[in-house]
Amino acid sequence: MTQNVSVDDETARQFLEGMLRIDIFEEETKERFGEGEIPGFVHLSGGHEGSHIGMGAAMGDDDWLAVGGARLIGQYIAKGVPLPDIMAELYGRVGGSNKGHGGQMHVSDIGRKLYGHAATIGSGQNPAVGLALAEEIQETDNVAVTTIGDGGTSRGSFHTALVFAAYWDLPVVFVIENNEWAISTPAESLSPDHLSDYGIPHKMATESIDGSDVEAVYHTVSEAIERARNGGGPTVIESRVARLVPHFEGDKETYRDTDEYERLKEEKDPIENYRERLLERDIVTETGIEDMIANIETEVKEAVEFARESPEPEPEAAYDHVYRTPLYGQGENQ
Amino acid sequence: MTQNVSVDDETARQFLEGMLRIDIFEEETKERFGEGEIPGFVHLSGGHEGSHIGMGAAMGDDDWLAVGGARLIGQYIAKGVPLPDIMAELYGRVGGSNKGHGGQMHVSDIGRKLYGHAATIGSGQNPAVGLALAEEIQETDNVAVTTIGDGGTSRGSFHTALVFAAYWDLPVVFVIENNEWAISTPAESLSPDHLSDYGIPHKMATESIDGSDVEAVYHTVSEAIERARNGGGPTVIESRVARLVPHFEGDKETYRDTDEYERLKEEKDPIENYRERLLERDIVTETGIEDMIANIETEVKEAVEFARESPEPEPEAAYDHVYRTPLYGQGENQ
Amino acid sequence: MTREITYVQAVAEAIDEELARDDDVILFGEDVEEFGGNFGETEGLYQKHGRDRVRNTPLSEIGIAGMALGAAVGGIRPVAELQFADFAATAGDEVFNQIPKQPYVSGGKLKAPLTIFAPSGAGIGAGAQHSQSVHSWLGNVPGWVVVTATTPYDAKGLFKSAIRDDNPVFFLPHKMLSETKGEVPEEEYTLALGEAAVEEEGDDVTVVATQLMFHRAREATADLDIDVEIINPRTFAPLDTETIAESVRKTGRLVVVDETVERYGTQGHIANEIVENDFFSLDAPPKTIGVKNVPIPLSPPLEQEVLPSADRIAAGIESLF
Amino acid sequence: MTREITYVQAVAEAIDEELARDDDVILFGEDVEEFGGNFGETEGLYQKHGRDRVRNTPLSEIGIAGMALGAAVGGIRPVAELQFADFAATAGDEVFNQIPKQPYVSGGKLKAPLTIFAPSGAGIGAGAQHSQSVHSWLGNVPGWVVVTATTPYDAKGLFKSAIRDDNPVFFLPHKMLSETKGEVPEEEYTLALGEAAVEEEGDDVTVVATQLMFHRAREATADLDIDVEIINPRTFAPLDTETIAESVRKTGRLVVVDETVERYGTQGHIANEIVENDFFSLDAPPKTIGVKNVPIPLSPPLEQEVLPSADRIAAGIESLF
Ligand SMILES: Cc1ncc(C[n+]2csc(CCOP(=O)(O)OP(=O)(O)O)c2C)c(N)n1
Ligand SMILES: Cc1ncc(C[n+]2csc(CCOP(=O)(O)OP(=O)(O)O)c2C)c(N)n1
Ligand SMILES: [Mg+2]
Ligand SMILES: [Mg+2]
Repeated sequence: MTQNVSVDDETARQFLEGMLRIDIFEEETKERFGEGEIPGFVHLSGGHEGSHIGMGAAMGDDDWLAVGGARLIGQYIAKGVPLPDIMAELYGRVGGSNKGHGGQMHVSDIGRKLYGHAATIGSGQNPAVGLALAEEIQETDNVAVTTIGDGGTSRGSFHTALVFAAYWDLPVVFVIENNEWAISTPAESLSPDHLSDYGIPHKMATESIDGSDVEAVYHTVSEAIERARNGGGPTVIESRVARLVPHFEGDKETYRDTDEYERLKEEKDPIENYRERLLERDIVTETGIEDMIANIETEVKEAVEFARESPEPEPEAAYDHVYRTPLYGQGENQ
Repeated sequence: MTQNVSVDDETARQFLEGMLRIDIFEEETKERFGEGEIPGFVHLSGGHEGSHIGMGAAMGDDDWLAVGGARLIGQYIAKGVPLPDIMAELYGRVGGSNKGHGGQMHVSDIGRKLYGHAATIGSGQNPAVGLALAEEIQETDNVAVTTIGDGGTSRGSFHTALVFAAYWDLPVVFVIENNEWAISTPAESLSPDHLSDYGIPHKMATESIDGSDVEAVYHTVSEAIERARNGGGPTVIESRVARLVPHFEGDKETYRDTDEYERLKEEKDPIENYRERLLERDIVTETGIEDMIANIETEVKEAVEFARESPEPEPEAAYDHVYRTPLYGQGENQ
Repeated sequence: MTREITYVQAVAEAIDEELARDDDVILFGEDVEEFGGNFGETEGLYQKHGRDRVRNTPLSEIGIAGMALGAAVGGIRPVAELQFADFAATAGDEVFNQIPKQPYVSGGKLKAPLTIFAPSGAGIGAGAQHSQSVHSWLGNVPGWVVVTATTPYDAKGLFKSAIRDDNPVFFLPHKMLSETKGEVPEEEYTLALGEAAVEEEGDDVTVVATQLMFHRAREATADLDIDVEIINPRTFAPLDTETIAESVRKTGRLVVVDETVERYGTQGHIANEIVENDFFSLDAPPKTIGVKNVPIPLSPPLEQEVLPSADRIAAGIESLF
Repeated sequence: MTREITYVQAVAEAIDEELARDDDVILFGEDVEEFGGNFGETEGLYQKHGRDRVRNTPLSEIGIAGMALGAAVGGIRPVAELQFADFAATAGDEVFNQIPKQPYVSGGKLKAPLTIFAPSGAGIGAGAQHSQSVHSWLGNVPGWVVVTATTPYDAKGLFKSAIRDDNPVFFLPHKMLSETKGEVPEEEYTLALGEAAVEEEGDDVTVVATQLMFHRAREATADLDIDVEIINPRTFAPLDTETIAESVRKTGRLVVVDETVERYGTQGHIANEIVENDFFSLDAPPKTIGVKNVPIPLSPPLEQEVLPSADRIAAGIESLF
């Protein structure tokens, strides 16, 4: 079964490269975490790379991404946050995107219109509605894309965001990354045929796609963004992917069926599949891919070096950024 | 346009009587509130009487009602809470259902399986799921019915309750009393064609009915309860009614269109319509109705007398019921 | 030049003026349009500023607070109402975990210049979930600027500053004060956030009180033969402990009365700040007064029992002498 | 006879024994089945008690807490987990407005014998929204019995009592203590709710500390030449002030160290209870120690800075002499 390549060759190569960048960055992250260099939790994106890169490519630089779910690093990369900023943040260093105040779950880059996660699953959707409202009020045609996992759709906050987005027909694209698991709880037990069906009562456009196919994601998110940009209102997209990694590093995944897991790794690895697709069509060559990988490995190595060399924050920095001071009028003579 | 009467004559008369009881009780409540005898807020049910009585009649004594929305008094009456208990609670007296701790928004009567409102709109649905779970675990065939207004359906808590009810296929009947208004905000601005459509993605049974027709409500809720009792899972019902009263006493309703309001009072008064329907079919006579009214007026008068004579709580009673004491193990020698 | 207005008028004027002054300011919440808010606090604003600037929302506090957060990050200055302060908890994740923390976890790179306001306090028979004073919850969550209003002057001047401030501000008018009247300047003014006000000077005892409790404290002291200094903290987070401490250094005595629940409420913390840092300025242990550890009951005799009364405040003051 | 187990084993054993003892007890929450909880706190329970008694829920804290409330009113004794204590706010309406108040507003006619438990506290680099100590919030909301655990002995004995108690109980283990070990009796036991424990006797100063702070306090005092009495309040609401007061009457000095944020946290209130009611037992002003008014940052040097250290506790104790 050969699949067409529906984008131009350059774009296709960028897709592959983007996915590889996530993969290589994350493999390194896993190593560094294993060596005790990275504090806190680490959640990786294996299996989601196509969804992340397809979505990121569909977005304009001025469109907001309000990240959600637990597969975050891939999304940061897809939105264009420089690898050193991300890695240094994972390390909790001053050179990190958030100066070490945030860590892996919180990378945010307002300049690049990445709205960071508040680390409570399902916390990005209402802010995304607000971001879209802000753009509308400022009379831009920028949109807000927001991601959430299958698990997160059970939270009421998600549904309320749908209500609000529909109420004012705001330019929001809701992307549900359904990887079949919320930690150990299978999405299969949820009632909807497709989680994008949650958009139906709101009369939103809904789509359910194979999210392991980077091009499918790219096209579907592009259309949704286009619609939102042109005043066509919100869309709910279910991007069906496989979680090819533990929930977080350290999760033993005793709850997963080994055969099924192996099958998914075979069949639903977005990078492997796309690689073959491009090779088959001579859009890339093996050496071309090796070069890509080598370049990315260098990038990633530099990111690690940057992170390692970036200083630990001074303890007193813990007291910074609680408030912007002085408060309004404070210290003035009234 | 004559409508059939689809229940036996005795039931029909009880429906009319039940609705009149709500109406007369509430008219008296309004008066008493106007005279300053009732503290706090008062929200009346005008226009919802058919929905309340039809629902109440469909329920067994051992089925839970977790009340919601702001039209509560009619529901208390429909669930069989004695009028003196309700009135004394409105007065904040010791003889009230809640000893004056709760008031109009909180009447609860656990013996009669009325789970009281927590006064935050949309707070009853997840507890209703829990009540249904408790019944299931206790291996009864009792169900939980829960009400919410059109406004309340925008809260995420409602949607989460749908997720949970569907997840275990619990015997819960969600009744949405869509009276077109959440205080001053029209339900019309919400996207769904019918608010019961919110059940669709969950593959629940859904119904949208004319809630001002007591019989329609009775039949629809009966069916839903029957289904739930027999393991058929949850149902979402939209009961379309008109709010023929202010949001609360004191609301000037400047936001309503006068002509439309008059039209609704003409067309959607569940009591007036049903009265005529029964008269036309000779199921009741004018004198029969007069007798009913006279009897109810006596009941209501007695309820007011009971409330007035019931003592104000002693101030120290404010410190009761915070905890059941002693706490476990407390005061024991370990 | 001053003129007399009511407290809710002051609230409405603050929003009105800020809407007029700054295009980035918008107002939204449940029933803020024609209805004008449960206490009249948004009356007339919709008619004047239109539906783009003044928006009814669907009924969801999570939606309101979450949208405010996003809009603020996106460059707008949202002013969002929750109909009752108790609903801070109804949007709990947004109010406790998201809004106050997102600027911090971003390392200061993200700005959330939003204002949420919500009528707080007891006294109108609204029951346990519509009567709470929540500045103890909010003040315990670093990142919020928590502001209360005691007079129309406060309400207007502090709310305007709240809207202009670049931090997330939670502004808490008190519903029992809605119809009270007071003087405000004819001309535009704002009041500093983060600064307590010495409302009455006195030499014998410092009473810290805000909102309704301020008025009850004043009532309590009217008949006492004691020279009371009354301090209105205005902002509960950050807290201007220095102004309180300075006063106690003069008076030697401290009463803290506030409508939050006493256990882990504001009172003990404020008193302790003085005890711990200015112990030797005290001639007597401080006295704290708040809602005893119970929810607010509906029935008026019960509600009045739990709400600190002028008598209880007077007795508290006298107990220090 | 005793045996040594870890703190999370103690948590799991408590649930296990109560599930076995009482058919009305059920456990639910996110990932409580095969996964066994983020820290292993529900490991093995699903296999033993089956899916009717031990249930994974969909991902919604509102759903979990709301369902627990209904199930409790309906005659069951639900034990419900929130994966992190911070998520008390994520189910904010249920946790602040519904569960603790429904028994009260019903005039005592409704009973809600539920237990919610949630790992709390900082120290594992989990960031601002997965590291909070929330007993100040919960204890400020009348109606909750708020219980913490400091040792495996506490964790098992207190949790079992929590499950048996007829009030809504919020039980807070500390995630940093998960793998610490301690002795528990071979035989069945429970520990009284609402009673503080004098963990170490001493004559010079009373230190009030719980959870991780208890262990840091002990570490702090190991090298001090001061005879320290350590009191573990165990239950933060209602609070057993009498046991603390009794101790201070003996020692004359008080240090309160707790992981809640200092502003309107537990510390000031506890200290003030003694100051206000037992002033003349004090030889020095009390010292309070908590998380300075900041969210918990991710980076370890920052996190350790804001979390009271043994050194800071030692310095606090010494400052009283
Ligand atoms: C409100 C909230 N509840 C629970 C958690 C703990 N938690 C973190 S990730 C996760 C599972 C999320 O599943 P899903 O939404 O499907 O995202 P995925 O991990 O599959 O990307 C849970 C329960 C959380 N962070 N926030
Ligand atoms: C969570 C919450 N938000 C807001 C309110 C204030 N409030 C009380 S009733 C009401 C409108 C409810 O509308 P709807 O659900 O349609 O019920 P109805 O009043 O029409 O019966 C509002 C906003 C509340 N009590 N709880
Ligand atoms: Mg998932
Ligand atoms: Mg309505």
